[in-house]
Amino acid sequence: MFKKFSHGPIERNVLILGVLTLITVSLGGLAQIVPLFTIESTIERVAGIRPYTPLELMGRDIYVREGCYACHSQMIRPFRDEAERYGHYSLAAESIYDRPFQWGSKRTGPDLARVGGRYSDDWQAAHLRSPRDLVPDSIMPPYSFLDRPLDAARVPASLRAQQRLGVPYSDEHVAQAMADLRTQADPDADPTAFNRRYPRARQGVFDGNPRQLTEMDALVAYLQMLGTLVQFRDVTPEQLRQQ
Amino acid sequence: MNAVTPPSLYAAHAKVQPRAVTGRVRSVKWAVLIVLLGLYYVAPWLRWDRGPGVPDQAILVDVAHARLFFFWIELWPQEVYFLTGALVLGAIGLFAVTSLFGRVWCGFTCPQTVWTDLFMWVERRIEGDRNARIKLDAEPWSPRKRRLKFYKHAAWIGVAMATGGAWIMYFNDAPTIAWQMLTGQAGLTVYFFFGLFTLTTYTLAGFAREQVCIYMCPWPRFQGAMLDDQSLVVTYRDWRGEPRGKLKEEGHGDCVDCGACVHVCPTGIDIREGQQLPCIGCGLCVDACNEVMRKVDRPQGLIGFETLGNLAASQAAAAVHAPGPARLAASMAARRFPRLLRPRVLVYGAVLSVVMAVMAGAFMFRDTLSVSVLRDRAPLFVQLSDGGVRNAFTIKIVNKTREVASYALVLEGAPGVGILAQGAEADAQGRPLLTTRADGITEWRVLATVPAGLRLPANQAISFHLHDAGGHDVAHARSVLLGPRP
Amino acid sequence: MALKIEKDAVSGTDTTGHEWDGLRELNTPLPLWWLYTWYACIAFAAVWVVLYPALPISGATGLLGYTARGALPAQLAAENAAREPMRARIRAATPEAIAADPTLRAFAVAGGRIAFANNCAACHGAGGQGATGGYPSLADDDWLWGGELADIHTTITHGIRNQDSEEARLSAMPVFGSGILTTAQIRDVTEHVLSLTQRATDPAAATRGAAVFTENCASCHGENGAGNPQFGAPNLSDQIWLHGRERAQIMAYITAPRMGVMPAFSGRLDPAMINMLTVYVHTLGGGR
Amino acid sequence: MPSRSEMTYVEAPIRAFAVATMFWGVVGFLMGVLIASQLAWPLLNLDLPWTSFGRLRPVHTSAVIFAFGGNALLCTSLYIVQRTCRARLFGGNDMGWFLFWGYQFFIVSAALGYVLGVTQGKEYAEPEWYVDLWLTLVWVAYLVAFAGTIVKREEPHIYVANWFFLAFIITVAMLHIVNNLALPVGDGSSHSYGLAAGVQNAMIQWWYGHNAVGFFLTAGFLGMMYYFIPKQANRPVYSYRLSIVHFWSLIFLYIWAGPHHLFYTALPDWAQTLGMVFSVMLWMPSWGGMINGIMTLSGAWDKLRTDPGLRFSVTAVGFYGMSTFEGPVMSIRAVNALSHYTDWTIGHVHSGAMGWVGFITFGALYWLFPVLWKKKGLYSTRLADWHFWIATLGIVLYITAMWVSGIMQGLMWRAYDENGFLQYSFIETVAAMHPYYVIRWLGGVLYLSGALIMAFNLYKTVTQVEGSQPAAAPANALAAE
Repeated sequence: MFKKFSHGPIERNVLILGVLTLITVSLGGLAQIVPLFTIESTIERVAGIRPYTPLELMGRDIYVREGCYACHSQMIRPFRDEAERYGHYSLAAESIYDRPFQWGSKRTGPDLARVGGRYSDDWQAAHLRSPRDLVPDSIMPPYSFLDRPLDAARVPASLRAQQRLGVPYSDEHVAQAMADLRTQADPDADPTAFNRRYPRARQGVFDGNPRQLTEMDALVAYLQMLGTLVQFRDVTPEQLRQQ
Repeated sequence: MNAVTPPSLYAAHAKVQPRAVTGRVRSVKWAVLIVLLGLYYVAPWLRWDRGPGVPDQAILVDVAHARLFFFWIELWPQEVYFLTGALVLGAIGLFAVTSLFGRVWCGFTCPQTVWTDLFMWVERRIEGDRNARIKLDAEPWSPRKRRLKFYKHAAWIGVAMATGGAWIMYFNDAPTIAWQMLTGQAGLTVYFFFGLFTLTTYTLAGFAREQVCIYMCPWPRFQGAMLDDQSLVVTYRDWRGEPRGKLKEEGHGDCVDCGACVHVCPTGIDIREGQQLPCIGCGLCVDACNEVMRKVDRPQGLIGFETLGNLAASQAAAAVHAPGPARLAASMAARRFPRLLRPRVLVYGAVLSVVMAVMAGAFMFRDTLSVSVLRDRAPLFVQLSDGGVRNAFTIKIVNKTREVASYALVLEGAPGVGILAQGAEADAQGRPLLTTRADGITEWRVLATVPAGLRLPANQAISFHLHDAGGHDVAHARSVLLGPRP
Repeated sequence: MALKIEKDAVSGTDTTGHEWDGLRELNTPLPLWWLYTWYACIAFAAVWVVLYPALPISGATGLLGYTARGALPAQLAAENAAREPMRARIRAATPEAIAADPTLRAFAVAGGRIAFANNCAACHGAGGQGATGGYPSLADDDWLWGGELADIHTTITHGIRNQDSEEARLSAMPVFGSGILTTAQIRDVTEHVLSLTQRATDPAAATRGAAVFTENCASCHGENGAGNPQFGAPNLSDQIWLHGRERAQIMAYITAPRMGVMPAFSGRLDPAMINMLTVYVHTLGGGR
Repeated sequence: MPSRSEMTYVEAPIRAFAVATMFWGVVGFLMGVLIASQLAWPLLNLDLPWTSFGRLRPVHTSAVIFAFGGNALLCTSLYIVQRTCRARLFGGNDMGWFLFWGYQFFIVSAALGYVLGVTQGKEYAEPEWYVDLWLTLVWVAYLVAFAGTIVKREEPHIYVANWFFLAFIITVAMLHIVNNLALPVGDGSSHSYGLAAGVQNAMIQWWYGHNAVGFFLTAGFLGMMYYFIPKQANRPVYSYRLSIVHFWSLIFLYIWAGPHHLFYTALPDWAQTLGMVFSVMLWMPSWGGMINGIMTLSGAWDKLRTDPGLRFSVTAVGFYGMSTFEGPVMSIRAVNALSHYTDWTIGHVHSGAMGWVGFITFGALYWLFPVLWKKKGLYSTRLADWHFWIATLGIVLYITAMWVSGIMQGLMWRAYDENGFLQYSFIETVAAMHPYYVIRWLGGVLYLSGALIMAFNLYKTVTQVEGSQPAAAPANALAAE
């Protein structure tokens, strides 16, 4: 059947070769990427997901900045051992506000998708400062330099940028971003308005030092909320179907 | 074929039909084949008494319990670094052997070669030798042809099933699984892998054969790169053989152009064309040529295992001598014993020795007992009602022996701190006495209490030690004792 | 341009006749084994696409009806079933018997750890470290309602001050600020309570407070403030303060106590699970 | 046939690219050794932001893939396209220098960003928006120069190496642009948030990531192979028809394989299945390149012992064959369940990167340096041999350690005790990795040592004093005309 076919014209004209190549390499991506935006059930219909609080978002940016994804995944697979070690398998819904996604590809350290609330704030901060003080066999780098003040000046701009990308931050969220950031790191502050904007967000002295707002505060706040938003007790199997 | 009628897109593979051959190389190959296949098929049936409750199969990969048994050795998952060592030894050993002796691995011991040889033997027993097979294949289908083909494939499938079945036995108790497979009681996975290995054996040794070596296997590429002019390779002594010609005619070299070397070659090449990719170094052409040389009353060794350095030396010597027995003698005398101790070989030897020494050392000083400590992550420490501080740990003892043993737990690095192992008894000195399980992991929860009056830094390095009945410190693990910042 | 199709001397195959910088190409046909192996891979792919979900269409599940997530519940159920014999033994045993048997104990602690993470850690924290706001630590040696295995078992089964269980522990501290005691009396009794841990600064007030204490508090907390697990009355003479150890916090508490509530787990968890939780919690605090 | 003088070809920027390839290779391997030692001895993280593993790891991956690999591709593609088209580079020397400095600027600004913590946090696509914009500009210029040279060609047909280079340039442009669509936070901030989030982001990222392997590290380097192996062996390419079939099938199928990085994740099942079956179908098209490379050596097998460049090139094809077999195996969902998240993947990537990409590049450099600097030959073939022996030893240590440790870790994660509870805590699996991390570090040190030997050898080749006669390029078949 190939007898009649000649490759000659294609390999004599760079335009034909280039255009055919472009068409050939486009097909796979189109077929795999576009439906993820159009099929609604790609994102499971579960309740509880909310955008990150300003402090968590800053913490997340630090997590990304330090390249934590090089060693830690945030994606629990539906296996028995992972269910028992880490908890319920991860949902697509749980990372809808993740820019970039941080599912990771390597577990030099354990998965962190549900590390939130698993250990105390003290442990997280102490462990980040000096991992081998708490876990002698650990090979994690120390991050004591995170005890420096958090540069939060770009919080409103960050929320604004996310808002433009479709994250449901209202103008009020953006306007109150600085205040919300401070409220979350100060357990004595009144949480009413903050919790109305960010349900189930927890206040705390995340780094153990109430006097200063540090990068450590932000990162621990982010770690402590990971995987805590969906109440799996209330989720039905039907809600978890993706297709 | 020309440009007007283009050739077809793909070409059917022309089957290589090697002729049977006898001789020294062939005998060695038979011996190697019998030993290797014997080992492969028999090894899983060997027994090794390890006591009650433990598999008595000498070589067993116990997937369910994550253990590897090899005679007196029993490996746990954490110890598969022995496997790394074995792989490194294998790879570098192969490098070393190749740089010394060329492609002996490919020609003599590679499973692809061994099973192909076996399949060819079966084929020859049923369909006859080269000429008979070529004739049979060319014939139209007849009852006899059908019968012969049926016997051949049946025999091949039989061998393939034995091969696939033996593979399964390395992963299960051989007598049990053999009976289960025969009676249809084995699991689906077992049959799947049995089928898979049967099918691959049948396809690779029955049909793919030399194509595996030529196209698929990466090792020949490496080997080509690993050879130098001091490695032994199968060589045609062209200085002696050329120009080729009929025996009766004058003015020719020793090669009578009978084609015997080509007819016996399992990859279907002509060794007289020099070094080439498909030559697996099996040396059957050496035997075939020697047979012919004997018949025509010429000295043997027109084709032989030779280094390219020696070939060049012989050639140089041959160039200055007139044809005749004297030239042959002089040229052969120009050869030198291959340099075995080349820098590269020495490096390989050194690496091999180091790896073997490390492995032997690791095996001799292999811990049959190890302890690990996991400290609680939440809470980091507990403030007690009397003002003391308590830390909690989980201590795991891995006991790789088959005996239960008891060890006293001792905390070092923080005098005055009391320890309590929940559920453990105490020895005469009041220390927690941890009793292990045989061949398993035992866990204890251990509480270390800093009494109210004792001042310790917020972060105190400590270690837990296991003392045996004789008071010897047999294992320890580090940890840290935490408290409030003073 | 005329093609120079030549026969390659080594392979006997024709070239294509083109030449680039001295490079030429042979017109060798495709190896048949290569083509067949490729067809086999394509056939495998085709079969797989039919059997498994492979189309971006809602409801297109593949003939096997397989989903990666769907396989897990069955696996967990099988595992659950495999553990049932052990659980049956645990269900039938008392917590004391479980704790005394190394096999049962190991199983109970391992299973209890998972149940604790799912049911208890939200309030009591992972590892039972407790949380501010009245969630007691389960890892220390101070037990409001008793630290024996039986006490812990009762607490988990029936809970504290809830509506779920008839047998829930109910005792409550009076709201002394609502007219029972005057502010001055509360200040005095606070001073007395502080004196129990050698922190009083006003001996006279402490003495006045001692009388108030005897009259109003000793019935539950004991004459010397050592507490009574029967009423969930905390020990006031130790270093552990659930609602804060500072003077202001103690005063505020006496004025208007906050009574913690814990749900009953008898209806929610299998008795075997409650037994396992009991043993696990007991190991956390060293128990009694 | 009128043959233009070689002097008309653009060469100076190509010489610069060749030096840059060598330089960034050493840097990339050195960074690899450094971060490998951090895994074995975590003290070496030094508790400083810019020396911690998380920030240095992208420096290593980008230095090897984009700096070493990218410079090698630019160097060889610009060299090859001129020769096989018999045309001077479109845009001439200025275009060559723009591409050279533009690309080096991209590398340096990306790497500076990483150590300072400016990253998009997507593997192999870490550079932030301003670096991405600059690279897009350079890349479009590259496409124009490359395609323009082909348009100017004096040969009627486009050589197969150029098909692969063209596909690599076009596809990488498409992948780069789509994957890096992002909105800067504003106010002159270097930070940005990507257009896609979560599961869509994951799919796009691995569509990009896998095809960075497929087109940057495979198609581009196949182009390199299609020139240098026939050149070094002085033999015709084995099969023109195989070239056609495996070219089109490779580029069509590769694009679909991305989801095999996302098995069992929150990516819907249908996409995972497609990723798996396309990866399996990709096996033979990948091997088509190996067959064409190896079989080209028919009749030139003995050259392997005498030509150090060819030795590297052919071994590279062997590694290519191994990796492209291992790849489909690891793309089978059941295998991936064990191998994913473990060092098995790292071992797989490195057998491809060190064995295929590294060796084919070394082979090309050993051939190119004497030709580009008009020398009679290498300073020392013995040193090149030593490079080969040491590097193969290094690779063996590296991949065996990672392969075994990956399987061990995967098995330990899913090991259960007799009660059906998890046998090992995570930290116990970390502790068990230590010996392998040391062995892999040693493998990396050997590989780096080999590259240093090469750098010395090539430096001496360029600087050695010899007669000023023009180079007799090894196996230069032009003389046959």
